[in-house]
Amino acid sequence: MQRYSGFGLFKHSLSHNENWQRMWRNPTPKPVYDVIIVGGGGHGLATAYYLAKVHGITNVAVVEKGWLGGGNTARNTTIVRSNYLWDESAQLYEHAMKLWEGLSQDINYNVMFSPRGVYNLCHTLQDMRDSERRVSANRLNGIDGELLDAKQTAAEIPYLDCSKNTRYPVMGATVQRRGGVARHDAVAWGYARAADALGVDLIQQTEVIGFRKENGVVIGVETSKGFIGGKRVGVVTAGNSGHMAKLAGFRLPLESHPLQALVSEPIKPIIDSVIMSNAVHGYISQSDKGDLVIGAGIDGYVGYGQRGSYPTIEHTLQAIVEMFPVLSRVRMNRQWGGIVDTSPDACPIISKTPVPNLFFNCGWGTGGFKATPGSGHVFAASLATGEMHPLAKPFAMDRFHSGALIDEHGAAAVAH
Amino acid sequence: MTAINVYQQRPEGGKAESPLFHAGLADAAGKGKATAGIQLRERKLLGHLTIRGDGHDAAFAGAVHKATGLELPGALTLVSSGESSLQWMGPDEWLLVVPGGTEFEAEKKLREALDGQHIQVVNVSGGQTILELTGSKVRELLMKSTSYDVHPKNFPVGKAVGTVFAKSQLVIRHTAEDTWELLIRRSFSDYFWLWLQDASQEYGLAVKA
Amino acid sequence: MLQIFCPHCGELRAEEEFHAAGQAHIPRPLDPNACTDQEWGDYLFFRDNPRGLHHELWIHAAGCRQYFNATRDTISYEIFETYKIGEKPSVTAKPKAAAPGEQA
Amino acid sequence: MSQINRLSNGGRINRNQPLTFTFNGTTYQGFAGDTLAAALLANGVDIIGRSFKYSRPRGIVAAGAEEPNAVLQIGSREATQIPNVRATQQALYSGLVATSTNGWPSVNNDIMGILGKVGGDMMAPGFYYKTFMYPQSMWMTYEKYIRKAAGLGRAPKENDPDRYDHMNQHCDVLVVGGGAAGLAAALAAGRAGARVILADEQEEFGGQLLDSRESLDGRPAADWVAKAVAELKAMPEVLLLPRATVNGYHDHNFLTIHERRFDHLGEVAPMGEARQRMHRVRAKRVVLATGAHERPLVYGNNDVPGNMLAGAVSTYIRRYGVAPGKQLVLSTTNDFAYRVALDWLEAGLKVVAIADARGNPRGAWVEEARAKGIRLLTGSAVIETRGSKRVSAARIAAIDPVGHKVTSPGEWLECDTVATSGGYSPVVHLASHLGGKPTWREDLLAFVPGEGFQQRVCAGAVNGVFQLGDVLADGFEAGVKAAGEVGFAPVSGEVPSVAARSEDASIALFQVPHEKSTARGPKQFVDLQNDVTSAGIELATREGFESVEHVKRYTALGFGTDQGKLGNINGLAIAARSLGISITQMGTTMFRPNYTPVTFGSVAGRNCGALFDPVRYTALHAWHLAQGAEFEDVGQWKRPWYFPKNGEDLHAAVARECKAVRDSVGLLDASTLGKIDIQGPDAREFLNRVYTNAWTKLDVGKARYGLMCKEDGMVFDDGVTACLADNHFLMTTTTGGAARVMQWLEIYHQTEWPDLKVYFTSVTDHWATMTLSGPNSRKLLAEVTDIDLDRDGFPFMTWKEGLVGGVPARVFRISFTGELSYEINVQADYAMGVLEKIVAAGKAYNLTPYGTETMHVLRAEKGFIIVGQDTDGSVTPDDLNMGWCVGRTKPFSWIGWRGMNREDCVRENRKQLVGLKPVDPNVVLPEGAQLVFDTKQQIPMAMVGHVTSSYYSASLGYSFALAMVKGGLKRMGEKVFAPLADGRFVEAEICSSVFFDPKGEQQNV
Repeated sequence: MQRYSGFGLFKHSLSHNENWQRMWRNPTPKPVYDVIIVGGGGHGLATAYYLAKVHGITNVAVVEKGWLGGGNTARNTTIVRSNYLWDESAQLYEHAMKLWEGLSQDINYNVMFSPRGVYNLCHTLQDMRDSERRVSANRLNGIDGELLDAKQTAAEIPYLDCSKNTRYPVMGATVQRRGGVARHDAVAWGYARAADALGVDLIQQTEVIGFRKENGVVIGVETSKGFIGGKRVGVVTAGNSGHMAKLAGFRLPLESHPLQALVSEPIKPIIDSVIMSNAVHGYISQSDKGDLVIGAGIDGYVGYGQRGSYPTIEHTLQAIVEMFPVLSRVRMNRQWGGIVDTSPDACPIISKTPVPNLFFNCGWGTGGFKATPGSGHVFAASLATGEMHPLAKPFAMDRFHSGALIDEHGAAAVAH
Repeated sequence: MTAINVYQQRPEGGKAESPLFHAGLADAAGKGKATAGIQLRERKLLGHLTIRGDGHDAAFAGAVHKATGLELPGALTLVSSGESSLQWMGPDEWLLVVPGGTEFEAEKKLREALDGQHIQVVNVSGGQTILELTGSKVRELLMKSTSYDVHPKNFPVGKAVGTVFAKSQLVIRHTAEDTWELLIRRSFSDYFWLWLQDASQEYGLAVKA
Repeated sequence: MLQIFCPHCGELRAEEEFHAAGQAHIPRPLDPNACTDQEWGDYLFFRDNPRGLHHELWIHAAGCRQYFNATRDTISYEIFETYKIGEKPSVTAKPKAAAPGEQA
Repeated sequence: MSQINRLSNGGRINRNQPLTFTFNGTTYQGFAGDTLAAALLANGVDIIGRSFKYSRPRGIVAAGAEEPNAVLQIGSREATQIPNVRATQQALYSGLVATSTNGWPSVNNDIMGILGKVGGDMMAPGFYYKTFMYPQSMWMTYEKYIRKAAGLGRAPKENDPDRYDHMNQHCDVLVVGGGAAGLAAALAAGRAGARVILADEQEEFGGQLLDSRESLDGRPAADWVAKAVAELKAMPEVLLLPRATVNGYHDHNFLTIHERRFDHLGEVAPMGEARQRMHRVRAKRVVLATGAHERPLVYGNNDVPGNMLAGAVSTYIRRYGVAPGKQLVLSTTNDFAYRVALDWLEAGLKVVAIADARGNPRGAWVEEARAKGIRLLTGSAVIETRGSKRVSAARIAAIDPVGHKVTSPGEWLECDTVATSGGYSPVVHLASHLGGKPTWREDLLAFVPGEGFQQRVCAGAVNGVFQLGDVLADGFEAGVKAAGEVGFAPVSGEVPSVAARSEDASIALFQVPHEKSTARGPKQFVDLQNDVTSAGIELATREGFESVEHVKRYTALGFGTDQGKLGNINGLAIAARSLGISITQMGTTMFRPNYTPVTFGSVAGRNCGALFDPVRYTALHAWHLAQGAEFEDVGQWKRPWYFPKNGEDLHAAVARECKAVRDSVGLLDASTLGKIDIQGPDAREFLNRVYTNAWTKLDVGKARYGLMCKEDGMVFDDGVTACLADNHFLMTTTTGGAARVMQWLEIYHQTEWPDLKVYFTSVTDHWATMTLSGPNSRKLLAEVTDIDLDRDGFPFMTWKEGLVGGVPARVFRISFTGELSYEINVQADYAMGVLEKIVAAGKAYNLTPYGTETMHVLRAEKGFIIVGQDTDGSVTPDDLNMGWCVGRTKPFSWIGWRGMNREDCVRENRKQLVGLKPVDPNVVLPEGAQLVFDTKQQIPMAMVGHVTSSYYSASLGYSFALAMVKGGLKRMGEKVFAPLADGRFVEAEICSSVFFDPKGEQQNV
């Protein structure tokens, strides 16, 4: 792998950038792999990378029906935080957070992880109670978190309307200062490049259309370009997980819903952190290019169209203007939708399945991006050993039968 | 009638405050411009009864007719006679509006006529009110507020629909060419009043007594 | 914004008047106490979540407040029919070839 | 103030109405009818801004929505600043203040520009992914500087004084675009009698007809436009919307139109008017007549000011009477662009040369140019231009027929304007918003709309039809078709005649070749706003970015405010060539709303501030206001939170209110609780199924508390339900849960148990509810009622009818405070009168109004839960120690029973609701605080529960709390600790959750 650095950049500029190498190969699939990852999004690519890097398993294929990082990885609002309520999810997301903090150096690719602070606004007394509960839990779990009152909130977030004139006046906020944003595409590309360098085959434009089983045990995947053998198969296909499960012969406790987002035209920096509000239902940050990046709500019906309902966009911008009235003259440039696989408790499913050697990592709903490194790391460990990583264990599918749900609807931010 | 608890809920006389009492409509009445595109009047303190029953059952329709003198209306329609009106609200639900103070009599009549049938009659008079809008710009005002098509081709006189309005819900009734009624819930009435004032700014709004 | 035909009002109405209520035709087990945890969990949480034709439950919340069913394509969002509770869907296979537009 | 580039005649401007404006602090003059861009060009302003990455000087390129450079800040005062206005779409008004958005100290002399020149090659696509990584701690510092360069314009720092609104529209046919095709379609549909909306983004209808060289019916095309518009205006069912951009095409033929009602008159709307309006349109059919955007050619230094789109130059000359230079060079691949040379010549200016990439063009306009003596170089193109702040010369050279190689050294020609045309790209944006993939047509060298879940007809240039006569015919046909499909038979009317014009096919040329390799030659810009070059695109493909989306994302191609209108096709053609694949294989990126950006304000409409969300008030709200209440938001309701007196804070007021209730009597407005009237012979059975407890034996006249669970066995609402008659019940729900419970009852009734004879009707708003609570409540009530309040005749958990304050009332003797309490329900219209009588009588008893906070304290002292505060959706009745409320033997398996018996719900050591008594009676535990058993442990600590409710009790004289604690019910007397943020541990003893009057004597007095 060609190492990236400031000096390298200078050197290449002297040769007019004509000598940069490919970031990843375009390999022909081998007949059989130790592990096949279905889905070349951030989670799948991270899984492949950690399989190779941590577990030394390099005979790995990532099979992607479109282009790398082309699903929710390319469509999310890039927020990274770990301030979840329950121990199980807090530990999983904090595991991811720790990996984020050294990720650029680890994979020699600047993913622009920028811990500029994530604020969750409180507008009601119950918001304040819930926030105290969450921050208190975070602190005892070793995760940074502070609860601010209205005055502190106003002081820390310029232009936020903290007056009494709003419909739901701001009463306070929580802040996780280690939280922030990262560059979503770079995460996929960085993991892809690093995994490829360790020998992982990234197979794009190849759709999985079935799972081949022998004696009930999965032995590979049927694809649009033929059969690929695999000793273990990990499926990481987010919104399409339900479809994959159907191909494998079982159902999941998931529904795939459209989740929308939008960006403004680029404007001079005005929002320096990530600000989220459950009660008025919107969240916002600003990219390094100057676009305001705004998350909209989720639509109430199953939808695979990567587009959602217009009223959802209206409600979101009403919320943004309610929070930041100075933004009403700014323009929305572009809106789009992702397909989020929502689970009943707003927590992921990282699990064995009824089919031996077939593993699923799904159900991240609206919270997938922030977990990318952690998700890949624990899923890689599970695929490497065949036994679920301790952090993944509570997220097994059987919780939907036993009732041991981990209800994170509150902490999953904008009430989806 | 022991199966159901029915009683006169309205006092004789006494202080009554309609949902928009505190909006000061009475003070504003007559003070707006004569040229205002929207004229608004609260048809307040009427008797409102929700009637539930099986619309497919001729006995039900017949009994309602007998008690009210009104034909049971079908989907999205409103029939009226004098001060009373009967509106379809859903496949098993109608709203009877009668002059204020007569709702108890009306309920008793209905219960008598419907005796033996599985029905519900509920006095909801205190919970809702009717805003009557007239004027040349009412349609525009409605278009600002609801995604339902209020063009006369789609919304002729005599039609009534429950729909979204601003960020809430209400029932729109088209009662005469330039006259529309909004049936609103008491607790939302200040919100709708504020909305209507705001949305009619460019047309002018006059309150009628 | 979808446009949905309410089988009770007999009209097309804007999606804002409705709420989606999930997959249709999932009857409550007649004897819940006879269900194993597995069966009860399946009833509570496990769904078809199909890419394509979907029978789903909606309520005309701002209108007649009635629940009804719809057969909808989850990719094209085309609604093929709506029908009252207790009725069976008449569209159970996609009437036309798979539509474009799913990809980014 | 001379307009050096203004032609002495021509244009659709009003020369009798001069308008003064400023740009970057200098005052200029233009005319009514100008766009800001036209006025700037008229005044000879070359540099309009600096580019994003390299800070190169940039000028106006286009005349419409595709303009990438002239993106300006507008506004004369802070609150009305408007960022990122395209000068080409902004009508000039008197007093307009515009500034460039980049460039320091000025756009003409910019320091960053030097950096751009020397460091250009270090800023290739993706350079930031490859550096700024070391050391890890430095990224935030690097990023601080990167962010300094971010953004174009700026948001105002003061709140917007303007209003915005929405207008819901319904039509048979929506025609998008008011050019030749759109006007024709609207005429056809309108004549047929359809409800038609015609929307166009420009100041006036007509599109290209307004600057066309061609004539209709033998007269200037603009004359026909006026006639057509007049005919449309006379049709009652036709709505004409100029300055209105159809910006989004959503599912089921729902489209949004962004209408700028006052932007052409100033930066703020007149009083009472909405500055902009979003039309939310449901169209049975849509005619897309969105036209085409001209494609520029990509050649060396094609970004120097003076390089422009050919059609734009024509537009400025013919529509605005402005020639943006003196000496023109045209580089083209097609006939249509020749009009610019002819227009330029007719304006009395010099056409230096035309370079035509084709070998032997012979169309009518080509011949006309030849005939007029214009120098024509065929098989050639402009290879590069020269000039720092304005083009000074262009090099034209011969190229091979496929456009891959320069075949002669060519010659440098002095000029100040280079107009280029590489062909025309149909505006397929809206046609693709639902995911429809545009189709590449090699015969047209253009993408045309593909299939896409839209009930639409495309007409004119967007459809790949370019000749004016064909465009009109296509438009009329589309209008007939669209109206016909929704039931309107065509009605004939006048159709203008057009003289045919011979035209030769154009040739494919995107990136003009250079002798040097792309990486080493002069920069060729593909996307001007984002400084994306052809070298950058080639680099992306070299590094393995092969999908069009990857190329876009890696290079930022098409990411700008113009969304790639100018550059995308060239960019993907260059990428395809670099990868050795066809343009069809390459495909386009996804088109998403918006076509052009729309203000947040217009999307939000008037739903902001007080109208952001409905506010619900009770019938007694005015009285609460008069008492000086502070309010709490509970759902959409405003409920009195507490009633401060004489500057009391929350705690003082609550202590006083609590004491008043415990000592004498208090008054609470409980009207917000959900109330549902339930009638029918099966009402009781229904209650048995939806409540956890049993209802079979509740007698008429009595009331009972009930819990509701979802099928998972988790508590989701509670309340008291009274039996009014055998088949008649009144259910109460929580304030926040009212609508939810109602819908929940309906779904079970409608879908699961339609056979049960029962009806539900919400009466929440019908009844106003006043609660009198406290030992003196009976005495007080007795003074205003005719109901016999005898202790035994009207016992706890029963209700009676009678007059209260002269008004018929239902009075429920139930209690949420543990004190003797009466809930008085009257028809809401009469509540204020009743209240006034109670208050008057209450003076003798120190009747004290109390709010939700006091209610919370009093109920917590009794251990009564608040659903949503003490529960969180993961709590069963047993967890709440409310097993007494679970009908374990009810015959029907009611909702929640099976769920609460799942493996995890019956395990040992679940969290259970208990009371907590802080060891220090003056310390109030924070609500939400987590609890631990062992303070000695390291982080992460084992958390065993959390505080759900916590108060200081004036009547008890100590602080107390309710909490969920692991196995708490078996740990009575044990200690738990709440570790606080400041490092302290608050120690508390686990105790019963009932603190006050555990035997319940007070409420039974």
